[in-house]
Amino acid sequence: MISEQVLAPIVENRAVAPDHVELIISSAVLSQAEPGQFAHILTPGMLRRPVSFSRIDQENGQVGLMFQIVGDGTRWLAERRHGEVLDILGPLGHGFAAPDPTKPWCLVGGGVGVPPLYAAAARYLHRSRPDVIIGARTADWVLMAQDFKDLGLDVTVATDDGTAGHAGTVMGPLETWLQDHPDGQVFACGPTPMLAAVSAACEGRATAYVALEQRMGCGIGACLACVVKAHGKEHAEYRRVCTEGPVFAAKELIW
Amino acid sequence: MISEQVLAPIVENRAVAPDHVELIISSAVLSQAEPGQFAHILTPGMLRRPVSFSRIDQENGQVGLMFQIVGDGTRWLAERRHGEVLDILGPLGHGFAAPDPTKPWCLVGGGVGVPPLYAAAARYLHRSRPDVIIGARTADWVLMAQDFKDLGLDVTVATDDGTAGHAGTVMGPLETWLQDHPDGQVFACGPTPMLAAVSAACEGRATAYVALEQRMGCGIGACLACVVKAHGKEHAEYRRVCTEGPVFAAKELIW
Amino acid sequence: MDVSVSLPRGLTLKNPVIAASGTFGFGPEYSRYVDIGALGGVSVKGVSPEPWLGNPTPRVWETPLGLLNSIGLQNPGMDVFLQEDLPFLRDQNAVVIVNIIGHTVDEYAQVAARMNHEPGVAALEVNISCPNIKEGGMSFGQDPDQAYAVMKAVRQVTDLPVMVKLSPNVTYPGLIAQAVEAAGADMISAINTLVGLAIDIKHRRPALGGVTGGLSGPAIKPVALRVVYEVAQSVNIPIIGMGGIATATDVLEFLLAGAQAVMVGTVTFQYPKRMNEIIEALPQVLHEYGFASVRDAVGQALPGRAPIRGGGQ
Amino acid sequence: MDVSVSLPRGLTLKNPVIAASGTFGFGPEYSRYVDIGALGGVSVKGVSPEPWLGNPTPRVWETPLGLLNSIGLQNPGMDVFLQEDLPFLRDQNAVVIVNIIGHTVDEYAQVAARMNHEPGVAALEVNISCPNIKEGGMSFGQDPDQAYAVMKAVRQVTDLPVMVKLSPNVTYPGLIAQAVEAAGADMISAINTLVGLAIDIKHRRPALGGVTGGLSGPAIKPVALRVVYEVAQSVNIPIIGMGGIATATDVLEFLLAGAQAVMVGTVTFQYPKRMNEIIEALPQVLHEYGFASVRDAVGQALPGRAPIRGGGQ
Ligand SMILES: Cc1cc2nc3c(=O)[nH]c(=O)nc-3n(C[C@H](O)[C@H](O)[C@H](O)COP(=O)(O)OP(=O)(O)OC[C@H]3O[C@@H](n4cnc5c(N)ncnc54)[C@H](O)[C@@H]3O)c2cc1C
Ligand SMILES: Cc1cc2nc3c(=O)[nH]c(=O)nc-3n(C[C@H](O)[C@H](O)[C@H](O)COP(=O)(O)OP(=O)(O)OC[C@H]3O[C@@H](n4cnc5c(N)ncnc54)[C@H](O)[C@@H]3O)c2cc1C
Ligand SMILES: Cc1cc2nc3c(=O)[nH]c(=O)nc-3n(C[C@H](O)[C@H](O)[C@H](O)COP(=O)(O)O)c2cc1C
Ligand SMILES: Cc1cc2nc3c(=O)[nH]c(=O)nc-3n(C[C@H](O)[C@H](O)[C@H](O)COP(=O)(O)O)c2cc1C
Ligand code: FES
Ligand code: FES
Repeated sequence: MISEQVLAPIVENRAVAPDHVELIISSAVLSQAEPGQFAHILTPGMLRRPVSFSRIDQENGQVGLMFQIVGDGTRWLAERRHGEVLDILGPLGHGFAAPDPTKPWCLVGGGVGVPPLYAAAARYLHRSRPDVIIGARTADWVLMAQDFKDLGLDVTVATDDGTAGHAGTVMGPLETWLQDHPDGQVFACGPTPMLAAVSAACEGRATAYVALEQRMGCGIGACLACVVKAHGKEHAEYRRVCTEGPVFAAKELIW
Repeated sequence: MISEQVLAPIVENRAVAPDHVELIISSAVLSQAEPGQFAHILTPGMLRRPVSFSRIDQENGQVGLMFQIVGDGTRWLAERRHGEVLDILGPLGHGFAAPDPTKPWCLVGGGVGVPPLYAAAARYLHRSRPDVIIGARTADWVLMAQDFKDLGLDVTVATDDGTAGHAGTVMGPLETWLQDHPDGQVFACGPTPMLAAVSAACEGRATAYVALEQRMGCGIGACLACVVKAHGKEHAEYRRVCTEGPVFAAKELIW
Repeated sequence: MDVSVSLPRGLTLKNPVIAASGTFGFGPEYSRYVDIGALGGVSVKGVSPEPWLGNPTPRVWETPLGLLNSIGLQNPGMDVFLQEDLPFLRDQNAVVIVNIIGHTVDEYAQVAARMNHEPGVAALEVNISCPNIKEGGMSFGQDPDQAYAVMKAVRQVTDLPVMVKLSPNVTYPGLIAQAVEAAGADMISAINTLVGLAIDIKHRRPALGGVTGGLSGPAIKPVALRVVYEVAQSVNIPIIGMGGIATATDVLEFLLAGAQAVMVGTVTFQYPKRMNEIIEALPQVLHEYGFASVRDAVGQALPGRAPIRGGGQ
Repeated sequence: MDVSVSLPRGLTLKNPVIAASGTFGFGPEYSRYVDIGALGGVSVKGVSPEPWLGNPTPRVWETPLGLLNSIGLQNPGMDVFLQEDLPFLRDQNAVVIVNIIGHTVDEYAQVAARMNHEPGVAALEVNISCPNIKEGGMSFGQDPDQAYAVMKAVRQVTDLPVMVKLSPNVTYPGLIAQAVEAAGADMISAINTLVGLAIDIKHRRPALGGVTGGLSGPAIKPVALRVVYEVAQSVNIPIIGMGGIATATDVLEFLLAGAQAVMVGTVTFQYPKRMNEIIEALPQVLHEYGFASVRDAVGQALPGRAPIRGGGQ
């Protein structure tokens, strides 16, 4: 798979929600990405910052990076402007494979887990039309709902505080979906506890693929920082989120 | 003596020679400085940077800081622009006392040692008119010659490479001056080896005052980083350049 | 919010932020910039029986987010300190901790004895990182037996609360801490600087006049936290933590790792008012992370306390 | 300009810049970004007789200009290494240094014996910072006798050039160096990481899954230079220096402090191509400071070499 160190100019910096920014950057190399892959971005810190692609526009050689400002690295990124250049390793990792068009498909995203699912929806729309469930803490932080709608998709929203859509987590709408769609396939991305819950809910009912987050060092498979426990041939083993992941079949993993 | 932590806006940033910049900053507190005192300036490094005042304009509440770009701190300072604000402790230390108007007076400056001497000339001109000897490595780096001339003073220049004035160090012209002016007084500032030579040349002939440089920590007398060896009452002792200095009578010091 | 700290032998601090020894002189120098009365305490520059001259210059050198110093414990000696320096701090009502140093066990005891019953001296901090002359220039803080000997001698001559300041330049800081606890130390302060070196490439020699120097500042914070965390599990006496503290959040990290109070050093050179700012910010930071007092936070990250594992993002 | 380095037992490096163990995996991962053939050498991730699983996550945490890691020496074991990983590096003509680890003296000897006569293995680096099981979890590198025992056992089973990698977390690194020199070590590499800790304030617990971790990166450079400088005066075997190197100037500092070559670790995570850039810049930097070769610079800041004191500014 292609992956390089690229210097990618920022084409646009847009606020998408309070404390949430999307950068559109120009890079032919990065625009070869699969949905679910990520960019490892140089910031002033000691480590690069991993961010998934929110959009992958191969035609125009552009990709999107949508992130929440949570610390120094993302704050620095949020302040970068049109014309500034980001130093990025990527595209990295293994993303979402194409869904099986013969089976119902659902995307379940929580918080900043939504953007890579949008990239997956946009990429595989010609094969299959997913149902979309978006969770967020509050109405303001529901990401990309309009983008999904622009793809013609139905979007179910759940917010922790009930300010938009269902009150509660994505698990309510997902349960309904799982009951309505036996033998479905679920792509999920979001906070780890959410993914654990999605994985448990899907067990025996749907095939779940989850995109994980883990603290990373190198981002390219050398340092073994970013591991998750998985079922090995004989006993438990570690897999690297940056290389074997970030997308894993939920049943591979030990939660 | 007054000394505070001030936030002083930059009024002007001007290149005065290749790799030499003068910042004019606005601060009523700093403009109370004596010539020879210094500003301890916050930069991104772990320690503040000491820089002497090149001009002290009490009337307009402005001071000048003229420096050579030698490392990260001075490079950062050189990039600061009109309107940006510097965080400064100052004015700090003991500067040049007024010269004795009954005795001939000479200023001897090397490199970035020249600016504080200009401040002294401007301050004490009404009492006494100094002769001025300026040394530099090369013609480009002769600082403030025109400023001294604007005060109506005679300026003798010496450059190491002979590209301006006398070829050689300031010691040639100084020797001539010392011969012509028995019982004179010399104010000197520049690299330590130059100050040692000035001090030796003046011994028994003229009273010399030298403004020293030393690596500093706190800049205000607490850490004892910036000491120089001096003749104590009984035996050698250390004095603090930031507090007892930077200006010392040359004969106090152990060279 | 209660930010006061109660320490052994009745030593009480109004808040946990103490100026670290050697970075705050004897007080007057910074008094123009710092509200000394608002500090939890002031640990003064190390004091020996006779004056020490210190090391050749340069005495400081910058490193990546660190500072190397080789001041060499220059100080005017205990008599001058008491006559000329202590009165100022006493007048400010500062909680004065006298940092004591010596080249022999006896010299430590001399300073400790001299400080006893001196009005205005609240506690002693025994700096065992000084080169000991008798044993060949290694420091008292690098050997448990010698550390024990120093503390024992100090204990015999003073009723003041005594903390021993640990060197991080040892294999097992916990062992040194246990030795001085056994010798009667009331508290531990940790850490002193890490031994480091910088090279002056241009002149092809070590940059500092003292050749090696002590590394302080943010760079050493992880080592400092580790030593505090380790020592907190090795002894039953309170710990004053330090090393690279620059913010109120840093203070909270040290509290969680097991410190009851902290000292703040190098950052004062950049930001003279920082200690006051930290003291002002601390209640808010404690509150934000769910603590009702300083005491409440102490040791919460030590093993055996149920960690609060966060749910969701 | 001659930047080659000649080391004991015929080990020759085309330049002094080696990828540091644990930061470069087994080679292929970085090969997309790094010109491996241009490096002085590659020290691979620590290899044990059987696979090691390593520590729980999080395994890395940022600190001020430093990085804490608690990978826990995860590795697939020596057999898998030889079958699956070594061939790639051999094909790149890399000078491969196999970093060996074990929980007992015997395990070290097993790996060393297994590597002997393996084509493509140029040298061994004995990492004595692993927790030893027999003596209660302390590391072999913290006690001269145990360090001696490990090196002695390795020496008995291999003709390869062997370097021992020192832990900085000891009172006297020079003593450990002398012990392994006496046991037949050909070289010293120094330093491994400093033990540090970070606190996850939000969850009120140590940030790393392994609780404490190893501190690397620019923050530790002054400590690394001090250890190199100290060890260079303690032993007569060559030293490979490391700790926080990020530029060609940093490399020169280590050479001046007594290292013959260097390893570069943490900075690779930020700048994968940095080692290649350093190698390109090195001749110019050496020239600028008046050196005609790498060899020329080695140890020039050690005592006894006349320092060049600059005149003027
Ligand atoms: C594969 C992958 C894809 C991601 N995609 C996105 C995305 O599309 N949008 C988005 O907003 N966030 C995403 N994240 C999380 C994002 O990497 C972190 O929010 C970001 O690194 C925080 O950096 P900071 O300096 O602002 O925060 P700090 O907390 O100051 O960062 C300190 C260190 O912790 C690491 N870190 C902090 N939070 C996380 C986290 N959640 N996961 C991994 N490392 C973390 C940082 O990388 C850094 O090394 C992704 C993480 C991974 C692993
Ligand atoms: C009292 C005093 C007055 C000074 N006045 C002037 C002036 O008017 N104009 C001018 O150009 N320079 C002056 N200097 C020197 C100036 O402080 C240094 O050039 C400057 O600190 C270099 O900082 P840097 O980060 O660019 O260099 P770096 O070399 O990267 O600095 C590293 C560290 O060394 C210190 N340092 C480096 N060179 C010197 C030096 N010569 N003296 C003291 N510390 C040094 C820095 O402050 C810093 O802590 C003065 C120094 C002192 C002590
Ligand atoms: C310039 C300087 C001088 C110091 N002098 C002393 C001293 O005399 N006695 C002492 O116990 N510690 C001394 N220290 C160590 C500090 O008290 C403190 O332990 C160390 O700097 C770590 O804290 P920091 O990172 O906040 O500075 C000194 C530190 C510095 C930077
Ligand atoms: C993520 C990581 C893993 C490491 N793993 C090993 C290892 O397996 N064996 C070893 O000897 N050193 C290991 N080290 C230490 C490095 O080889 C090196 O000694 C240290 O990081 C200092 O160099 P640096 O500051 O350039 O990184 C590791 C360091 C890091 C950052
Ligand atoms: S981040 Fe280094 S192996 Fe995944
Ligand atoms: S710089 Fe601290 S005493 Fe002068």
